Amino acid sequence: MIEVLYFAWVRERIGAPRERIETEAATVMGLIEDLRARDERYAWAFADMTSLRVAVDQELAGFDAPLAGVREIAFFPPMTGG
Amino acid sequence: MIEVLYFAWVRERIGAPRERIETEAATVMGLIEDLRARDERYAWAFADMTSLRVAVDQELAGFDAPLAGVREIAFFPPMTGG
Amino acid sequence: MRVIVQAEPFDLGALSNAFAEGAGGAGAVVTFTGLVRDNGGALSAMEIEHYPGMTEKAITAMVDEARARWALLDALVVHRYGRLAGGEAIMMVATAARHRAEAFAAAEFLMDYLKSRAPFWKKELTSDGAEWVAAREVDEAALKRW
Amino acid sequence: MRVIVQAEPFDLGALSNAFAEGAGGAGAVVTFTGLVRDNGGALSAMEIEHYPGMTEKAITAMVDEARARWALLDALVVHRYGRLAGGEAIMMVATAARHRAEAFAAAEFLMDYLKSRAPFWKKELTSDGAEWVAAREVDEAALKRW
Repeated sequence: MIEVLYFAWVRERIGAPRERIETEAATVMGLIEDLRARDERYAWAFADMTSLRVAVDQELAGFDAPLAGVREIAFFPPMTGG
Repeated sequence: MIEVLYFAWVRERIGAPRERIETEAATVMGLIEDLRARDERYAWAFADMTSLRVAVDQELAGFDAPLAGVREIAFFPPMTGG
Repeated sequence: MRVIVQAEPFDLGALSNAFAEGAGGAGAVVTFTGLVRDNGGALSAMEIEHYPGMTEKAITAMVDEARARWALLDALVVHRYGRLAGGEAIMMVATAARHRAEAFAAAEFLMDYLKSRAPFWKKELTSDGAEWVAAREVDEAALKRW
Repeated sequence: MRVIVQAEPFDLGALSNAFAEGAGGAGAVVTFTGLVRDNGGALSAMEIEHYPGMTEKAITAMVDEARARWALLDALVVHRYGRLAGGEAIMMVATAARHRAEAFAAAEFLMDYLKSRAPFWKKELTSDGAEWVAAREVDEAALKRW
Protein backbone atom coordinates (compact mmCIF):
# COMPACT_ATOMS: atom_id res chain seq x y z
CA MET A 1 0.00 0.00 0.00
CA ILE A 2 1.30 3.38 -1.01
CA GLU A 3 -0.06 6.72 0.17
CA VAL A 4 -0.61 8.79 -2.99
CA LEU A 5 -1.02 12.58 -2.70
CA TYR A 6 -2.25 15.09 -5.29
CA PHE A 7 -1.77 18.85 -5.30
CA ALA A 8 -3.09 21.89 -7.18
CA TRP A 9 -4.87 21.08 -10.45
CA VAL A 10 -3.82 17.42 -10.27
CA ARG A 11 -5.82 17.21 -7.03
CA GLU A 12 -8.75 19.04 -8.62
CA ARG A 13 -8.84 16.78 -11.68
CA ILE A 14 -8.69 13.62 -9.59
CA GLY A 15 -11.13 15.03 -7.05
CA ALA A 16 -9.25 13.96 -3.92
CA PRO A 17 -6.19 15.16 -2.03
CA ARG A 18 -4.89 11.68 -1.21
CA GLU A 19 -5.70 7.99 -1.30
CA ARG A 20 -4.12 4.65 -0.39
CA ILE A 21 -3.33 2.56 -3.43
CA GLU A 22 -2.48 -1.10 -3.78
CA THR A 23 -0.16 -1.49 -6.75
CA GLU A 24 2.10 -4.10 -8.30
CA ALA A 25 3.84 -1.45 -10.42
CA ALA A 26 7.62 -1.38 -10.16
CA THR A 27 8.11 2.31 -10.93
CA VAL A 28 6.31 5.66 -10.70
CA MET A 29 5.55 5.42 -14.42
CA GLY A 30 4.02 1.98 -13.88
CA LEU A 31 1.77 3.42 -11.16
CA ILE A 32 0.70 6.26 -13.49
CA GLU A 33 -0.25 3.71 -16.15
CA ASP A 34 -2.27 1.71 -13.60
CA LEU A 35 -4.12 4.87 -12.54
CA ARG A 36 -4.76 6.08 -16.10
CA ALA A 37 -6.40 2.73 -16.90
CA ARG A 38 -8.57 2.96 -13.82
CA ASP A 39 -10.68 6.03 -14.59
CA GLU A 40 -10.83 8.99 -16.95
CA ARG A 41 -10.21 11.43 -14.08
CA TYR A 42 -6.73 9.92 -13.78
CA ALA A 43 -6.27 9.86 -17.55
CA TRP A 44 -7.06 13.60 -17.55
CA ALA A 45 -4.77 14.40 -14.59
CA PHE A 46 -1.88 12.45 -16.12
CA ALA A 47 -2.49 13.46 -19.76
CA ASP A 48 0.47 15.82 -20.16
CA MET A 49 3.58 14.41 -18.52
CA THR A 50 5.65 17.52 -19.28
CA SER A 51 3.52 19.51 -16.82
CA LEU A 52 3.64 16.85 -14.13
CA ARG A 53 6.16 16.50 -11.30
CA VAL A 54 6.56 13.73 -8.75
CA ALA A 55 7.98 13.43 -5.25
CA VAL A 56 8.88 10.04 -3.81
CA ASP A 57 8.89 9.99 -0.01
CA GLN A 58 8.90 13.81 -0.08
CA GLU A 59 11.89 14.17 -2.41
CA LEU A 60 11.63 15.24 -6.05
CA ALA A 61 12.18 12.23 -8.30
CA GLY A 62 12.01 11.04 -11.89
CA PHE A 63 9.16 8.99 -13.37
CA ASP A 64 11.49 6.02 -13.55
CA ALA A 65 11.97 5.96 -9.76
CA PRO A 66 11.38 2.46 -8.27
CA LEU A 67 8.46 1.92 -5.88
CA ALA A 68 10.08 -0.79 -3.74
CA GLY A 69 9.94 0.27 -0.07
CA VAL A 70 8.28 3.60 -0.90
CA ARG A 71 5.61 4.87 1.49
CA GLU A 72 4.46 8.11 -0.11
CA ILE A 73 4.16 9.38 -3.68
CA ALA A 74 2.96 12.89 -4.58
CA PHE A 75 1.89 14.17 -8.00
CA PHE A 76 1.65 17.88 -8.78
CA PRO A 77 2.28 20.53 -11.44
CA PRO A 78 5.53 22.54 -11.58
CA MET A 79 5.93 24.55 -8.37
CA THR A 80 5.05 28.24 -8.34
CA GLY A 81 6.02 29.47 -4.90
CA GLY A 82 8.14 32.43 -3.92
CA MET B 1 38.38 82.70 -6.67
CA ILE B 2 37.57 79.02 -6.39
CA GLU B 3 36.23 77.29 -3.30
CA VAL B 4 38.46 74.24 -2.74
CA LEU B 5 37.27 71.42 -0.47
CA TYR B 6 39.21 68.50 1.00
CA PHE B 7 37.84 65.28 2.44
CA ALA B 8 39.09 62.29 4.45
CA TRP B 9 42.89 61.93 4.59
CA VAL B 10 43.35 64.67 1.98
CA ARG B 11 41.70 67.05 4.47
CA GLU B 12 43.84 65.71 7.30
CA ARG B 13 47.10 66.10 5.38
CA ILE B 14 46.26 69.65 4.33
CA GLY B 15 44.90 70.49 7.77
CA ALA B 16 41.76 72.29 6.61
CA PRO B 17 38.36 71.25 5.23
CA ARG B 18 38.14 74.11 2.71
CA GLU B 19 39.73 77.33 1.53
CA ARG B 20 39.24 79.98 -1.14
CA ILE B 21 42.02 79.97 -3.70
CA GLU B 22 43.02 82.52 -6.28
CA THR B 23 44.50 80.70 -9.25
CA GLU B 24 45.48 81.34 -12.83
CA ALA B 25 45.60 77.64 -13.60
CA ALA B 26 43.56 76.50 -16.59
CA THR B 27 42.86 72.96 -15.41
CA VAL B 28 42.48 70.91 -12.24
CA MET B 29 45.99 69.53 -12.80
CA GLY B 30 47.32 73.10 -13.06
CA LEU B 31 45.69 73.93 -9.72
CA ILE B 32 47.25 70.83 -8.13
CA GLU B 33 50.68 71.90 -9.38
CA ASP B 34 50.15 75.41 -7.94
CA LEU B 35 49.19 73.92 -4.58
CA ARG B 36 52.06 71.43 -4.50
CA ALA B 37 54.53 74.30 -5.02
CA ARG B 38 52.95 76.26 -2.21
CA ASP B 39 53.62 74.05 0.80
CA GLU B 40 54.75 70.54 1.68
CA ARG B 41 51.36 69.72 3.21
CA TYR B 42 49.92 70.01 -0.31
CA ALA B 43 52.82 68.09 -1.82
CA TRP B 44 52.06 65.29 0.65
CA ALA B 45 48.29 65.34 0.02
CA PHE B 46 48.76 65.29 -3.75
CA ALA B 47 51.74 62.91 -3.82
CA ASP B 48 49.95 59.86 -5.22
CA MET B 49 47.57 60.84 -7.97
CA THR B 50 46.25 57.29 -8.39
CA SER B 51 44.64 57.50 -4.96
CA LEU B 52 43.17 60.94 -5.58
CA ARG B 53 39.73 61.79 -6.97
CA VAL B 54 38.31 65.19 -7.91
CA ALA B 55 34.82 66.67 -8.20
CA VAL B 56 34.24 69.85 -10.19
CA ASP B 57 31.11 71.75 -9.11
CA GLN B 58 30.02 68.58 -7.28
CA GLU B 59 30.40 66.21 -10.23
CA LEU B 60 33.21 63.65 -10.56
CA ALA B 61 35.72 64.86 -13.14
CA GLY B 62 39.12 64.14 -14.65
CA PHE B 63 42.33 65.99 -13.73
CA ASP B 64 42.26 67.61 -17.16
CA ALA B 65 38.92 69.33 -16.46
CA PRO B 66 39.05 73.08 -17.25
CA LEU B 67 38.62 75.62 -14.43
CA ALA B 68 36.91 78.36 -16.45
CA GLY B 69 33.63 79.28 -14.76
CA VAL B 70 34.10 76.69 -11.98
CA ARG B 71 33.02 77.66 -8.47
CA GLU B 72 33.89 74.60 -6.42
CA ILE B 73 36.57 71.91 -6.60
CA ALA B 74 36.83 69.01 -4.16
CA PHE B 75 39.76 66.64 -3.66
CA PHE B 76 39.40 63.32 -1.87
CA PRO B 77 40.49 59.66 -1.86
CA PRO B 78 38.43 56.94 -3.60
CA MET B 79 35.00 56.72 -2.01
CA THR B 80 34.25 54.00 0.52
CA GLY B 81 30.55 54.34 1.33
CA GLY B 82 27.83 51.71 1.32
CA MET C 1 19.12 29.63 10.36
CA ARG C 2 15.34 29.53 10.42
CA VAL C 3 12.61 28.20 8.11
CA ILE C 4 9.05 29.26 8.86
CA VAL C 5 5.98 27.97 6.97
CA GLN C 6 2.74 29.46 8.23
CA ALA C 7 -0.72 30.63 7.22
CA GLU C 8 -0.57 33.80 9.33
CA PRO C 9 0.75 37.13 8.03
CA PHE C 10 4.30 37.99 9.08
CA ASP C 11 5.83 41.35 9.98
CA LEU C 12 8.57 42.06 7.43
CA GLY C 13 9.88 44.98 9.48
CA ALA C 14 10.05 43.16 12.80
CA LEU C 15 11.69 40.12 11.18
CA SER C 16 14.20 42.33 9.30
CA ASN C 17 15.20 44.19 12.45
CA ALA C 18 15.57 41.01 14.49
CA PHE C 19 17.55 39.37 11.69
CA ALA C 20 19.95 42.32 11.29
CA GLU C 21 20.46 42.58 15.06
CA GLY C 22 21.13 38.86 15.38
CA ALA C 23 23.62 38.68 12.50
CA GLY C 24 26.76 39.22 14.59
CA GLY C 25 29.79 40.15 12.50
CA ALA C 26 27.76 40.70 9.34
CA GLY C 27 28.47 43.68 7.12
CA ALA C 28 25.67 42.93 4.67
CA VAL C 29 22.04 41.90 5.05
CA VAL C 30 19.81 41.29 2.03
CA THR C 31 16.07 40.69 2.21
CA PHE C 32 13.69 39.70 -0.54
CA THR C 33 9.94 39.97 -0.06
CA GLY C 34 7.40 38.54 -2.48
CA LEU C 35 4.05 40.34 -2.56
CA VAL C 36 0.68 39.49 -4.10
CA ARG C 37 0.64 41.83 -7.10
CA ASP C 38 -2.43 44.01 -7.09
CA ASN C 39 -3.03 44.51 -10.81
CA GLY C 40 -5.00 47.71 -10.57
CA GLY C 41 -7.44 46.07 -8.18
CA ALA C 42 -8.26 43.21 -10.60
CA LEU C 43 -6.65 40.59 -8.35
CA SER C 44 -8.81 40.07 -5.32
CA ALA C 45 -6.89 37.25 -3.65
CA MET C 46 -4.31 34.48 -3.95
CA GLU C 47 -4.72 30.94 -2.65
CA ILE C 48 -1.47 29.12 -1.86
CA GLU C 49 -1.39 25.35 -1.48
CA HIS C 50 1.63 23.51 -0.14
CA TYR C 51 2.80 20.01 0.72
CA PRO C 52 3.02 19.78 4.52
CA GLY C 53 5.87 17.49 5.46
CA MET C 54 7.87 18.09 2.33
CA THR C 55 7.85 21.90 2.39
CA GLU C 56 10.09 22.61 5.38
CA LYS C 57 12.36 19.70 4.47
CA ALA C 58 12.83 21.02 0.91
CA ILE C 59 13.47 24.60 2.04
CA THR C 60 15.90 23.48 4.74
CA ALA C 61 17.85 21.54 2.10
CA MET C 62 18.05 24.72 -0.04
CA VAL C 63 19.31 26.76 2.91
CA ASP C 64 21.93 24.07 3.65
CA GLU C 65 23.03 24.19 0.01
CA ALA C 66 23.31 28.00 0.19
CA ARG C 67 25.43 27.72 3.34
CA ALA C 68 27.71 25.23 1.59
CA ARG C 69 28.22 27.64 -1.32
CA TRP C 70 28.61 30.96 0.52
CA ALA C 71 29.99 31.99 3.90
CA LEU C 72 26.62 32.95 5.38
CA LEU C 73 26.39 34.19 8.94
CA ASP C 74 22.63 33.65 8.97
CA ALA C 75 19.65 32.92 6.72
CA LEU C 76 15.89 33.08 7.13
CA VAL C 77 13.05 31.85 4.91
CA VAL C 78 9.39 32.58 5.66
CA HIS C 79 6.63 31.35 3.34
CA ARG C 80 2.89 31.60 3.81
CA TYR C 81 0.11 29.36 2.56
CA GLY C 82 -3.67 29.74 2.46
CA ARG C 83 -5.60 32.78 1.28
CA LEU C 84 -3.81 36.14 0.80
CA ALA C 85 -5.23 39.48 -0.33
CA GLY C 86 -3.66 41.76 -2.96
CA GLY C 87 -0.64 43.63 -1.60
CA GLU C 88 0.00 41.08 1.18
CA ALA C 89 3.46 39.59 1.65
CA ILE C 90 3.65 35.97 0.45
CA MET C 91 7.17 35.17 1.59
CA MET C 92 10.54 36.57 2.50
CA VAL C 93 14.16 35.50 2.42
CA ALA C 94 16.95 37.15 4.42
CA THR C 95 20.69 36.47 4.21
CA ALA C 96 23.60 37.86 6.20
CA ALA C 97 27.28 37.74 5.25
CA ARG C 98 30.46 39.72 5.80
CA HIS C 99 30.34 41.22 2.30
CA ARG C 100 27.48 42.13 -0.01
CA ALA C 101 28.34 39.83 -2.93
CA GLU C 102 27.75 36.72 -0.80
CA ALA C 103 24.55 38.05 0.75
CA PHE C 104 23.09 39.00 -2.66
CA ALA C 105 24.12 35.75 -4.35
CA ALA C 106 22.69 33.57 -1.57
CA ALA C 107 19.38 35.48 -1.53
CA GLU C 108 18.99 35.15 -5.31
CA PHE C 109 19.94 31.47 -5.19
CA LEU C 110 17.36 30.79 -2.47
CA MET C 111 14.70 32.69 -4.42
CA ASP C 112 15.42 30.81 -7.64
CA TYR C 113 15.18 27.46 -5.84
CA LEU C 114 12.10 28.40 -3.82
CA LYS C 115 10.30 29.48 -7.00
CA SER C 116 10.78 26.18 -8.79
CA ARG C 117 11.68 23.52 -6.22
CA ALA C 118 9.70 24.21 -3.05
CA PRO C 119 6.26 22.54 -3.08
CA PHE C 120 3.98 25.59 -3.27
CA TRP C 121 1.28 26.24 -5.85
CA LYS C 122 -0.48 29.56 -6.34
CA LYS C 123 -4.03 30.07 -7.55
CA GLU C 124 -5.08 33.55 -8.58
CA LEU C 125 -8.60 34.52 -7.66
CA THR C 126 -9.84 37.38 -9.83
CA SER C 127 -13.22 38.75 -10.80
CA ASP C 128 -12.98 36.44 -13.87
CA GLY C 129 -12.62 33.34 -11.71
CA ALA C 130 -9.82 31.21 -10.26
CA GLU C 131 -6.75 30.07 -12.16
CA TRP C 132 -3.61 28.16 -11.22
CA VAL C 133 -0.51 30.23 -11.86
CA ALA C 134 1.57 28.61 -14.58
CA ALA C 135 5.28 28.06 -13.99
CA ARG C 136 7.33 30.60 -15.93
CA GLU C 137 10.06 29.34 -18.23
CA VAL C 138 12.25 32.21 -17.04
CA ASP C 139 12.05 30.80 -13.49
CA GLU C 140 13.14 27.33 -14.56
CA ALA C 141 15.91 28.89 -16.66
CA ALA C 142 17.11 30.92 -13.66
CA LEU C 143 18.20 27.70 -11.93
CA LYS C 144 20.78 27.01 -14.61
CA ARG C 145 23.06 29.83 -13.49
CA TRP C 146 23.91 28.17 -10.16
CA MET D 1 11.73 57.56 -4.91
CA ARG D 2 13.52 58.84 -1.83
CA VAL D 3 17.11 59.66 -0.92
CA ILE D 4 17.87 60.28 2.76
CA VAL D 5 21.27 61.36 4.09
CA GLN D 6 21.32 61.78 7.85
CA ALA D 7 23.44 61.43 10.97
CA GLU D 8 20.65 59.83 13.02
CA PRO D 9 20.07 56.06 13.18
CA PHE D 10 17.24 54.76 10.99
CA ASP D 11 14.74 51.99 11.63
CA LEU D 12 15.32 49.31 8.99
CA GLY D 13 12.09 47.52 9.93
CA ALA D 14 9.84 50.58 9.86
CA LEU D 15 11.34 51.75 6.56
CA SER D 16 11.01 48.25 5.04
CA ASN D 17 7.36 47.97 6.03
CA ALA D 18 6.49 51.45 4.75
CA PHE D 19 8.38 50.79 1.52
CA ALA D 20 6.63 47.44 0.87
CA GLU D 21 3.22 48.91 1.68
CA GLY D 22 3.78 51.89 -0.60
CA ALA D 23 5.02 49.86 -3.57
CA GLY D 24 1.66 49.45 -5.27
CA GLY D 25 1.64 46.73 -7.93
CA ALA D 26 5.04 45.38 -6.91
CA GLY D 27 5.58 41.64 -6.70
CA ALA D 28 9.16 41.92 -5.47
CA VAL D 29 10.90 44.09 -2.87
CA VAL D 30 14.64 43.78 -2.22
CA THR D 31 16.46 45.52 0.62
CA PHE D 32 20.16 45.74 1.30
CA THR D 33 21.46 46.92 4.66
CA GLY D 34 25.12 47.70 5.35
CA LEU D 35 26.22 47.24 8.95
CA VAL D 36 29.35 48.22 10.85
CA ARG D 37 31.12 44.87 11.17
CA ASP D 38 31.91 44.07 14.74
CA ASN D 39 35.12 42.04 14.37
CA GLY D 40 34.84 40.15 17.62
CA GLY D 41 34.57 43.41 19.53
CA ALA D 42 37.83 44.82 18.12
CA LEU D 43 36.04 47.56 16.19
CA SER D 44 34.73 50.16 18.58
CA ALA D 45 33.30 52.66 16.10
CA MET D 46 33.17 53.97 12.55
CA GLU D 47 33.38 57.62 11.54
CA ILE D 48 31.74 58.47 8.21
CA GLU D 49 32.54 61.70 6.43
CA HIS D 50 30.57 62.91 3.42
CA TYR D 51 30.38 65.84 1.01
CA PRO D 52 27.21 67.79 1.81
CA GLY D 53 25.77 69.22 -1.35
CA MET D 54 27.21 66.59 -3.63
CA THR D 55 26.01 63.51 -1.74
CA GLU D 56 22.26 63.69 -2.37
CA LYS D 57 22.84 64.89 -5.92
CA ALA D 58 25.14 61.96 -6.70
CA ILE D 59 22.81 59.37 -5.16
CA THR D 60 19.77 60.85 -6.93
CA ALA D 61 21.63 60.53 -10.24
CA MET D 62 22.32 56.84 -9.47
CA VAL D 63 18.66 56.22 -8.66
CA ASP D 64 17.65 57.96 -11.91
CA GLU D 65 20.08 55.75 -13.80
CA ALA D 66 18.63 52.62 -12.12
CA ARG D 67 15.11 53.73 -13.09
CA ALA D 68 16.24 54.21 -16.69
CA ARG D 69 17.65 50.66 -16.79
CA TRP D 70 14.91 48.72 -14.94
CA ALA D 71 11.16 49.12 -14.59
CA LEU D 72 11.24 50.10 -10.92
CA LEU D 73 8.04 50.91 -9.09
CA ASP D 74 9.97 52.53 -6.24
CA ALA D 75 13.45 52.95 -4.81
CA LEU D 76 14.87 54.18 -1.52
CA VAL D 77 18.41 55.00 -0.43
CA VAL D 78 19.31 55.90 3.15
CA HIS D 79 22.92 56.64 4.15
CA ARG D 80 24.22 57.85 7.49
CA TYR D 81 27.27 59.93 8.32
CA GLY D 82 29.03 60.75 11.57
CA ARG D 83 29.98 58.28 14.29
CA LEU D 84 28.50 54.77 14.32
CA ALA D 85 29.06 51.92 16.79
CA GLY D 86 29.79 48.29 15.85
CA GLY D 87 26.64 46.50 14.68
CA GLU D 88 24.83 49.73 13.73
CA ALA D 89 23.26 50.09 10.28
CA ILE D 90 25.27 52.40 8.02
CA MET D 91 22.92 52.52 5.07
CA MET D 92 20.14 50.76 3.23
CA VAL D 93 18.82 50.45 -0.29
CA ALA D 94 15.33 49.22 -1.20
CA THR D 95 13.93 48.50 -4.65
CA ALA D 96 10.46 47.44 -5.79
CA ALA D 97 9.54 45.94 -9.15
CA ARG D 98 6.97 43.60 -10.65
CA HIS D 99 9.44 40.70 -10.84
CA ARG D 100 12.41 39.73 -8.70
CA ALA D 101 15.11 39.90 -11.39
CA GLU D 102 14.62 43.67 -11.80
CA ALA D 103 14.45 44.33 -8.06
CA PHE D 104 17.65 42.35 -7.39
CA ALA D 105 19.56 43.85 -10.32
CA ALA D 106 18.63 47.43 -9.40
CA ALA D 107 19.57 46.92 -5.74
CA GLU D 108 22.97 45.47 -6.68
CA PHE D 109 23.57 48.23 -9.22
CA LEU D 110 22.77 50.91 -6.64
CA MET D 111 25.05 49.25 -4.09
CA ASP D 112 27.94 48.98 -6.54
CA TYR D 113 27.62 52.66 -7.46
CA LEU D 114 27.12 53.85 -3.89
CA LYS D 115 30.27 51.98 -2.79
CA SER D 116 32.53 53.64 -5.31
CA ARG D 117 30.81 56.78 -6.61
CA ALA D 118 28.93 58.38 -3.72
CA PRO D 119 31.08 60.82 -1.69
CA PHE D 120 31.39 58.95 1.59
CA TRP D 121 34.61 58.01 3.38
CA LYS D 122 34.82 55.61 6.29
CA LYS D 123 37.33 55.72 9.11
CA GLU D 124 37.62 52.72 11.37
CA LEU D 125 38.25 53.48 15.01
CA THR D 126 39.76 50.46 16.78
CA SER D 127 41.73 49.93 19.93
CA ASP D 128 44.85 50.24 17.71
CA GLY D 129 43.85 53.71 16.55
CA ALA D 130 42.00 55.28 13.64
CA GLU D 131 42.43 54.33 10.01
CA TRP D 132 40.75 55.38 6.77
CA VAL D 133 39.17 52.40 5.04
CA ALA D 134 40.92 51.76 1.74
CA ALA D 135 38.84 51.32 -1.39
CA ARG D 136 38.69 47.66 -2.39
CA GLU D 137 39.66 46.69 -5.92
CA VAL D 138 36.76 44.25 -5.96
CA ASP D 139 34.36 47.19 -5.47
CA GLU D 140 35.79 49.15 -8.38
CA ALA D 141 35.73 45.99 -10.50
CA ALA D 142 32.07 45.41 -9.61
CA LEU D 143 31.11 48.55 -11.59
CA LYS D 144 32.31 47.00 -14.82
CA ARG D 145 29.43 44.52 -14.98
CA TRP D 146 26.81 47.23 -15.54
